[in-house]
Amino acid sequence: MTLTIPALRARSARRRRRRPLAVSLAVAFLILLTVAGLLAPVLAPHSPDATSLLNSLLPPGAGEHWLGTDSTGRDVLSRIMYGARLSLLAPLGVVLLSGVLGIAIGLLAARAGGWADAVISRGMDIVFAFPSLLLAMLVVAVTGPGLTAPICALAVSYTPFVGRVVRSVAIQEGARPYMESYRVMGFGVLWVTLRHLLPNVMPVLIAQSALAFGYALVDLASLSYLGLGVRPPDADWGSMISQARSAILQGEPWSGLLPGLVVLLTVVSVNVLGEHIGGSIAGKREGS
Amino acid sequence: MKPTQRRRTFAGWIGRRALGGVLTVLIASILIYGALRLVPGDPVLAVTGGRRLTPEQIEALRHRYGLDRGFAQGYLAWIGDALRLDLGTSLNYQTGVTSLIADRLGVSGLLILYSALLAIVSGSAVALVSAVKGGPVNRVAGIAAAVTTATPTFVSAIGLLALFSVGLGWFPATGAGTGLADRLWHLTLPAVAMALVAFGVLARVGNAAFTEELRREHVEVARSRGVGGAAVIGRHVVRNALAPMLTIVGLLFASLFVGTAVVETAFGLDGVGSLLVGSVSRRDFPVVQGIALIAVLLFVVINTLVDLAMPFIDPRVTVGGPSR
Amino acid sequence: MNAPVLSVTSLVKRFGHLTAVDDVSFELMPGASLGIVGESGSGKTTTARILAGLEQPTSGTVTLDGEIVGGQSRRARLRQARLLQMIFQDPYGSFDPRRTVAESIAEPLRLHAPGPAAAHRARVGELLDQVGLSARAGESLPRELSGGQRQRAAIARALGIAPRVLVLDEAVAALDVSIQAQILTLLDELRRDTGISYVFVSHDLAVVRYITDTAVVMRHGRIVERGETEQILRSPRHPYTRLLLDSIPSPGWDLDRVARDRRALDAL
Amino acid sequence: MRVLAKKTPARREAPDGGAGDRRDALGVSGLSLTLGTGVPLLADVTVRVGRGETVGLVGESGSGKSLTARTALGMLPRGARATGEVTVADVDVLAAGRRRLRELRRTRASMIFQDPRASINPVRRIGDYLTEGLRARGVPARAVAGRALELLDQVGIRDPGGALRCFPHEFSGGMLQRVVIAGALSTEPELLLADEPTTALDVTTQAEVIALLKDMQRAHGTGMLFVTHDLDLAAAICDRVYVMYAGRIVEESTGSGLFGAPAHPYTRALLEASPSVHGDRVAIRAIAGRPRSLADSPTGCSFRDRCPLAGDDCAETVPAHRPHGQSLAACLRPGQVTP
Repeated sequence: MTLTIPALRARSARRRRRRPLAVSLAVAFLILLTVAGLLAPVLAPHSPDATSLLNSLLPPGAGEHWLGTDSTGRDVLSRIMYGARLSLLAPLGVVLLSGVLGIAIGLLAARAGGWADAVISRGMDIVFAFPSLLLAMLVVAVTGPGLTAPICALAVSYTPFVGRVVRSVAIQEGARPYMESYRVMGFGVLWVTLRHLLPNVMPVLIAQSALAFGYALVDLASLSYLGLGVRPPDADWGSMISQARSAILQGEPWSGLLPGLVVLLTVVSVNVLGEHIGGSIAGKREGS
Repeated sequence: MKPTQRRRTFAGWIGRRALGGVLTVLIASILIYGALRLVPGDPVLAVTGGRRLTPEQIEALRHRYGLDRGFAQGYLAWIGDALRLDLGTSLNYQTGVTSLIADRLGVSGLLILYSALLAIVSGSAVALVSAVKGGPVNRVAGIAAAVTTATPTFVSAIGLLALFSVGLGWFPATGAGTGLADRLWHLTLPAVAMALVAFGVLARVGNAAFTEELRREHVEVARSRGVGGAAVIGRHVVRNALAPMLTIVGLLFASLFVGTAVVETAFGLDGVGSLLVGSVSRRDFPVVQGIALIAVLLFVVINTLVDLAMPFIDPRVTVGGPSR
Repeated sequence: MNAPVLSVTSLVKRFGHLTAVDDVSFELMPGASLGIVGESGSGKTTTARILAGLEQPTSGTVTLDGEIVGGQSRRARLRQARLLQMIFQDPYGSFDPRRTVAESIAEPLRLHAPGPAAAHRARVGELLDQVGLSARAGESLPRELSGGQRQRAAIARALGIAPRVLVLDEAVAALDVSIQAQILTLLDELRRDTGISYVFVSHDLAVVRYITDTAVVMRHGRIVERGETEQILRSPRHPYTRLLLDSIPSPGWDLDRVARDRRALDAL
Repeated sequence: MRVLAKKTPARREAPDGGAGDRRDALGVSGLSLTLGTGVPLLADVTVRVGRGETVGLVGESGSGKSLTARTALGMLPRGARATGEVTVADVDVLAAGRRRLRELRRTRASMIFQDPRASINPVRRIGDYLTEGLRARGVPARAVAGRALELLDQVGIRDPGGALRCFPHEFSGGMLQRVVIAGALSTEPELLLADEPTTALDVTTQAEVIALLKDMQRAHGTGMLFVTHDLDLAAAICDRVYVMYAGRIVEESTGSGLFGAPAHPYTRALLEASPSVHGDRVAIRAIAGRPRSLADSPTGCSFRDRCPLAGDDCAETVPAHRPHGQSLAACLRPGQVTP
């Protein structure tokens, strides 16, 4: 039983403007990770590659290794900090590439309509039919392990994810009377698209990109976990977990669970942030 | 519109949808085949993957992949064989790809169905209860869904492994077991690990769909007519949210397919997923192509079926309208 | 000043096999106000959209200030915009949600009358004043204003271009009675002060009577009756106009008479 | 507010349509509604609908007219508190539990909403809509289909058999509203709450639907509360009319009296603001400001900030309803209104 009561709506709008705690925490965590990754050489307590068989598989909190060590005695905290570099940079590349492609394709499809739209949409359907990780694996099968090829593959794979949303929002937004009112006022299509349509599509795009970032991070970490991603001596969180496999079966799961937890928290944070951006757009759209 | 006329357009619509699906698979297959040709340099080097082969063997490979012919002829030969269920020969195992996959389909298929069932039942139940109850229940469910959606399958796999197999010893850590009961017991942890993401997505999307339907005026109207609570939920809320839910379920199969690769590797299961991972790292290209083709085919078939079911679920879906 | 500012000749618009507008012709003199009356599906809104250049007619012509409208060139587009502007039913939707009302009003000024920013700012102030909006309302986003204020803002934006003709498509239909009256009196004043012409599209005969001199009644895409508004309302000739008129509730409303009108129309 | 509630006896002298001693279809007295957050929605609303009577509830957006109608079925906004008294055919609505309310909605009172397209579940058939209501009322399963056919026939739908199998999107708005009316009257209720039932329809369709509604109401002796923003419509079809502004009733009058001698400045202002097709063409006079909700209206008389007659005394208390001519008006200067 919902009734639209102006006073109520105004209240909830006010509440929405205050940033929820979860969003603040998510932002703080992401900033922390970025700083840790950027300043890893300065901040990391140990060298990420210093092995010590005497100190292997230490649990968290043991002496000078705050988060313990892995099966070759390398410091887990330092490795997580160094791992943040590739783990965060690679999905960022995916998001930027797919964002640019997605905007171009989505806007083109929405504004062109007709057969161009049909062809583009069908193309996006086809790419969509490849699960992103499968496409990445297909590419790795051809090029061998490494990150460049999967990044490109994932960028292509996420283009429909962005492009479809851009297209539908652009069509939806394009059907709103204000687009027509600009045409009546004598403005050209390109001008209206770039100056009014794109800024109104942007928030949705950012929200969607945040989600894509999380998915790409998981996909790339999965690749590394499967031994198909980064090659030693490079390391990301996925490869750390991969190397902890035997330790887990021995009942010493920490060196695998901790980087796993970091992946999890990163993705949750990015999703929370994306959702918040998406939600505040929905709030702005609401209105009478 | 007369009924006969409607029936005719409906048949035409089914035809167009099915044709769209076939077209998607066809173009996807060209991409799968063409991936080999996209490599800079001699594609046969990608196929051999650094193995030492005699020039005769290389020539034989070249011939098998149609690399000695033009792209179109090569593709047609490959897809022609594939249509006859011949997906070529594995470089690594030296046996037919089709039989390699078929041998492992049982484990992977069961795993996918098992986890799909888990995800659909638990996801929709949580979605419905949280949407109807609202308040703290909704918030807790929302957090649970957010966390499970964000948990990479390999993280939940090692987490479950560490806790329930190694730690508590309730479930086996490796192997697929023999006999149905034993197999289900072996597959429970892998299925749960795979189902978590799908559960989260369904719980979220379902919650949004149910909440939206609960707000509809016709739900309020039904209540204003004194229709009982359970009947309102069943006939109006669940019934109307079926369409978006089904669409999501169809799309989730993509994540379940690739989930097998991760989970089978983590739990040491000998299925199609681990075959794929092994073949990618050994650059056993025929196997990779075969599995990719089957995955895409299954995904498109499932989602085309979902599409075709839509007009029966939501009569407003315009049968004559253009495809999405 | 006895040449029509707008004339429409044999306008036809087909969507597939549906004819939305069927052989519609009318003229509008400078400073005059013409009503287009009809129910949903009558083709009145499609006609308005053709006038504004949002739809291309299947056949027939629209002549603005002696020159036939057409062509997609920038010059043609700007000329049409300078002569004719449109007000939509939903004033909220007709503004870019991210821009303040003042920014939205200034935008067409920059396109049609390039000049220094200060001059535009001053003109926006004048326009806001002209439609009875405060400067504070000008600094608000569309969603922060009430329906009536948004419609005033939409009128201000259209007036900025100083068009000869204003097409109003159900412009007061979504407003409360007391607000509707405010907008109607505003429109009345504006026409008196500026000599602008209106094409007022509406389903509401009472509003049309108030705001227009002449009117056409449309049904199924065709004009079934035309003349002076007052004349049409006093002695309707077409059975459909009679039905429309008798369908309007009033004290002593005779529902049987409505049914009789309906039968007379069906018998046609 | 409690003091004002005592004024109810005075209402008896008001232009009631000769109610006699039969129980009323709807009795609302001294109803106040407040959200859990403290936002007031309705204050001291008193409305009566006799059996077989048509009563109008007129107001602009935010006046609380729909809210009042919904309260009669116990449909309060989430977390809202209601005080006062609401009785529908002897059932104390505010005190009734879930089962009693469901019972009331199934048998004694029905409601029709503004948009028929939103009222009927779009993925189920017309037949399902009708049978759902009939089954809820307890009509046996085998009798349901026949009764549904009968109902569709009564509301003037050609080929009722075919209509039962149709989906809502295959029907026009007017036809759908007929189906909704058939559904509402299938329970032979004592009270029909019609919330802007014709606002979404074309003028000519409105006339047809109103004619049907009046016919059905006459045939069943149903009392109707007709909620609308259209003064002319209310005056044309209602025996009595209540005018609402900012969550309060400001005037109660007979349908014809409303036009001839509006007692409250707001009613008069509304009349002067609406153009008319009948009579001579007269200028309209706009009311300054915008309609308010109860939460953001001024102290004392809610209308005083838009009222040309307002004086300092209007700010002191909410004016009590006092008789003036054929009306009861909540105004300190009703005498100065009538020309």
